[in-house]
Amino acid sequence: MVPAGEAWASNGVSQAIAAFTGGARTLEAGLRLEVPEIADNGGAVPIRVVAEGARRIALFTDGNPYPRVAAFSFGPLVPPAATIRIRLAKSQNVIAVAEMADGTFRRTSRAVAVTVGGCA
Amino acid sequence: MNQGEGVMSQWKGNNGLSRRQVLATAVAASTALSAPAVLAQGRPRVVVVGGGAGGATAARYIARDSRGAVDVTLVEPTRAYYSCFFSNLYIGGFREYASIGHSYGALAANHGINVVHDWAVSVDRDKRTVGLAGGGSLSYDRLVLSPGIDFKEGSVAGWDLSQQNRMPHAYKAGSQTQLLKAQIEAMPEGGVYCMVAPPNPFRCPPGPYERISMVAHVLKQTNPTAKILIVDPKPKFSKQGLFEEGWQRHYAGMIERIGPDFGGDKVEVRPASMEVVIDGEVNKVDACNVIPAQQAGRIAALAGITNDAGWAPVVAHTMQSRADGNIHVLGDASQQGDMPKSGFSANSQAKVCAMAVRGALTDSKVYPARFSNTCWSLIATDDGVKVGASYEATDEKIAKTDGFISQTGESAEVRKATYEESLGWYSAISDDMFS
Amino acid sequence: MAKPRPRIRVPKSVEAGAPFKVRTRITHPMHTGLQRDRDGNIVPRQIVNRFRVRYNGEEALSVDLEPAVSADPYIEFEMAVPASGLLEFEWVDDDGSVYSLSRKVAVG
Amino acid sequence: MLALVPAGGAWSADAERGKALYAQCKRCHQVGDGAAHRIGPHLNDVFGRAAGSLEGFRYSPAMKAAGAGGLVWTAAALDGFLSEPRALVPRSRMSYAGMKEATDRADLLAWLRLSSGGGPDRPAAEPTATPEEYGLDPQLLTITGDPDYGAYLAGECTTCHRPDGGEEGIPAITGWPHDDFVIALQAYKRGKRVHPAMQLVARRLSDEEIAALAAHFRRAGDEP
Repeated sequence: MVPAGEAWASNGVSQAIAAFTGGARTLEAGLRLEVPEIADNGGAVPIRVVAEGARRIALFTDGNPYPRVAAFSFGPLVPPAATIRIRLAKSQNVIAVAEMADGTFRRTSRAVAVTVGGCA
Repeated sequence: MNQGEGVMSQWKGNNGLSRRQVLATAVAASTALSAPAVLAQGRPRVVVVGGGAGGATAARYIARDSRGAVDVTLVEPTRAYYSCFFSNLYIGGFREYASIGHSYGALAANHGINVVHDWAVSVDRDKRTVGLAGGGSLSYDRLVLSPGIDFKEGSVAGWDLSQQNRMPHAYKAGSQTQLLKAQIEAMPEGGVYCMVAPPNPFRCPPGPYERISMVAHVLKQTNPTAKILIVDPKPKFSKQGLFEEGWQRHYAGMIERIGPDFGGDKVEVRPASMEVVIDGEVNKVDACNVIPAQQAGRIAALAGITNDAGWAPVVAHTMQSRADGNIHVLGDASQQGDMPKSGFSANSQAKVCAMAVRGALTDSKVYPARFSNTCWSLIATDDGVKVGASYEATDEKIAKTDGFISQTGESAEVRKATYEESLGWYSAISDDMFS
Repeated sequence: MAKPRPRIRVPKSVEAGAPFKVRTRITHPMHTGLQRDRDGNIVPRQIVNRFRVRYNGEEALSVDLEPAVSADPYIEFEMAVPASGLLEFEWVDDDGSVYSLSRKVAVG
Repeated sequence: MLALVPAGGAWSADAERGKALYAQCKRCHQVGDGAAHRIGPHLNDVFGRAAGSLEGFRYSPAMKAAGAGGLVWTAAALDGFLSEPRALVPRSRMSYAGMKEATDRADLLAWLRLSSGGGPDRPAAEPTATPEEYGLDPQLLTITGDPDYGAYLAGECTTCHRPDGGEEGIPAITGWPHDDFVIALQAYKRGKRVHPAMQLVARRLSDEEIAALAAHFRRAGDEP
């Protein structure tokens, strides 16, 4: 559950998450988010999310102009995991929220430091 | 030295000098009065193979700083040197072809360097001689090899050197660069330019991507519906963030890069039908620039000083070959550690090598090795970026100690100043090699 | 804007029920609606807002994309199929355009 | 010559504005009572003087040749030189791209004429870069460098800095006075002057190495 009055959600990320969960409680478990600790290129940061048993997964960020990034909906042939490249305007947190098959929600977040670089 | 007399007779005058040495020394005596006229007899001899950023700089610094005490011969097949650095700017229309060409005349005239225009085709490490394609041989006390790169055969399926006129590499500057530029200009409206990029390690890490920028710059003006396809076996490349930002800003929608995630590492070219097959998918192209995998210039392998990867491992402190202390290897051909293969790096390594060679042969002072590199790349008109680093010698390798890189989102003024700075650098390094 | 070009990579043949990797990308600038052009004018938002995958007509994956997805959107996932079939991909642009590609997958 | 005077410039030139513009020149040139040669020659009594003719300053060969060829610093010549130094004297070591606006040049020259001439109106010369300007310890200027070591270290500099300063984009450093050289490099080393490549180079130079480079480049200015 998002603590009331939490200040870090300056771009409305808590409201955006609440819109995805319908305000339901989110557990910090059962969800894996793989991000680079330092991103060479903030224009294309690879993010991998894995949530066994999930029906839907949504990705958010707390430092971009808009909090929503992408929402995945998985059919039976596709295990609930995906990789996507996203934009990060600056160093910030990436947050993944999953809706499980039983209707509960899981959540995790990871910080990414954004620099520029990648040269010989 | 123990040369076969028959071999040497066509090269040596009666005092042990070759005819060309006699000529060069005569020129030197008339123009470079500051160089003391040390008798050639008994002077230690240095042979430098390869007249690029490594070899020309090393020859010049050894000859200049020893003030005639070391006999320096530079072996280079071409009479005019066209620099790989800035050859992309010629493709982009920012430089005249003639402006990247340099002659070796001043090295002979100003420093008494004996410039031999021939191919070095063998090295006898026991006798300490270098064989030349023209039939002669040169003896040395120290040999400096700076032969640049050669291509690994079979690294791109369907391509070998016999196809280089249909699908140029343009990765050794000269007529190949002119050919590629002509092919880009001859592309049909809306045609496809394809680059097959090389795997690591290779000469000039940002080079292929600066070239893409220059090709896009030309096509945007003359053929704006044309497309650029990069087939790349590498997941990442040098200055990637800066290039991709620049491509988005200047050439949006024109450039597509196919990395290994989409089969960029599984490529076959068909020069006859101008097709590029990417992971089984056939693409018709109109111009195709194949930059194959690379290794040290052949003479390094012929000298027997290269490793399984095809590069010549060196001792960082002196640039001496790990296989033979009488041989130094510079620039692209060397495997030294953290420095990128670049003209700037080769020039920097050449100065360390020159000092070490001079110290060994003339008992002059030797200071601790230090290296540096900066690579400028041009993305579009007045939009230059750069990356640079400092390095030191450790017992294992040349190790990076510090560095900087241009930032995305820099102002137009900063980018323009960076480009102008690169012009100043080109002028200075040209002088540092050839004046 | 240059016409977007979709690209996918899937194995030509797979084992029944064994997961295989699917990589997808479409060239597209993904204009966020927050960027300015050289003259200082806002570039209107235009993104690929939805990506869908079907296997033999059955919905396998659907993704809603926002402007925070990179230019040239790249999405990678795994799937496992019981029998040979047709894999269809569809990208929907803000301007209503739909770009599609398909691949046959052979099992066995 | 009249044609070179910008319209309205001769009478309305604003010497006060010119003084502000002179801030660009001040890093290299001194003018006024007590002015001395620094990176560039002092500018006292410059009007009417032959180019490259002052005792004790290490001019580039190009500037000496221009003077020998008859170049005299008239107002018109100075105006032309300031607009694009290397158009008038190619390979001058003066690393200044040029002052584009004719009115700027007229204002600058108006102030220079007041300050450069003799007599009671000549102001006291202001110093060029000082250690204090960058918060540097003045003791750094007292270190004696080994010019031979400097010659080796200079290999790193000459990849980018031409000995004769012939190109735009990267300034000439040959012949710089010891103190100016040390102050500039120490300021880069400590991040007080901003340029990523120069900061990178200077960061790894010890105080002794900076002094050695200063000694070398001072000496190099005397070589033909």
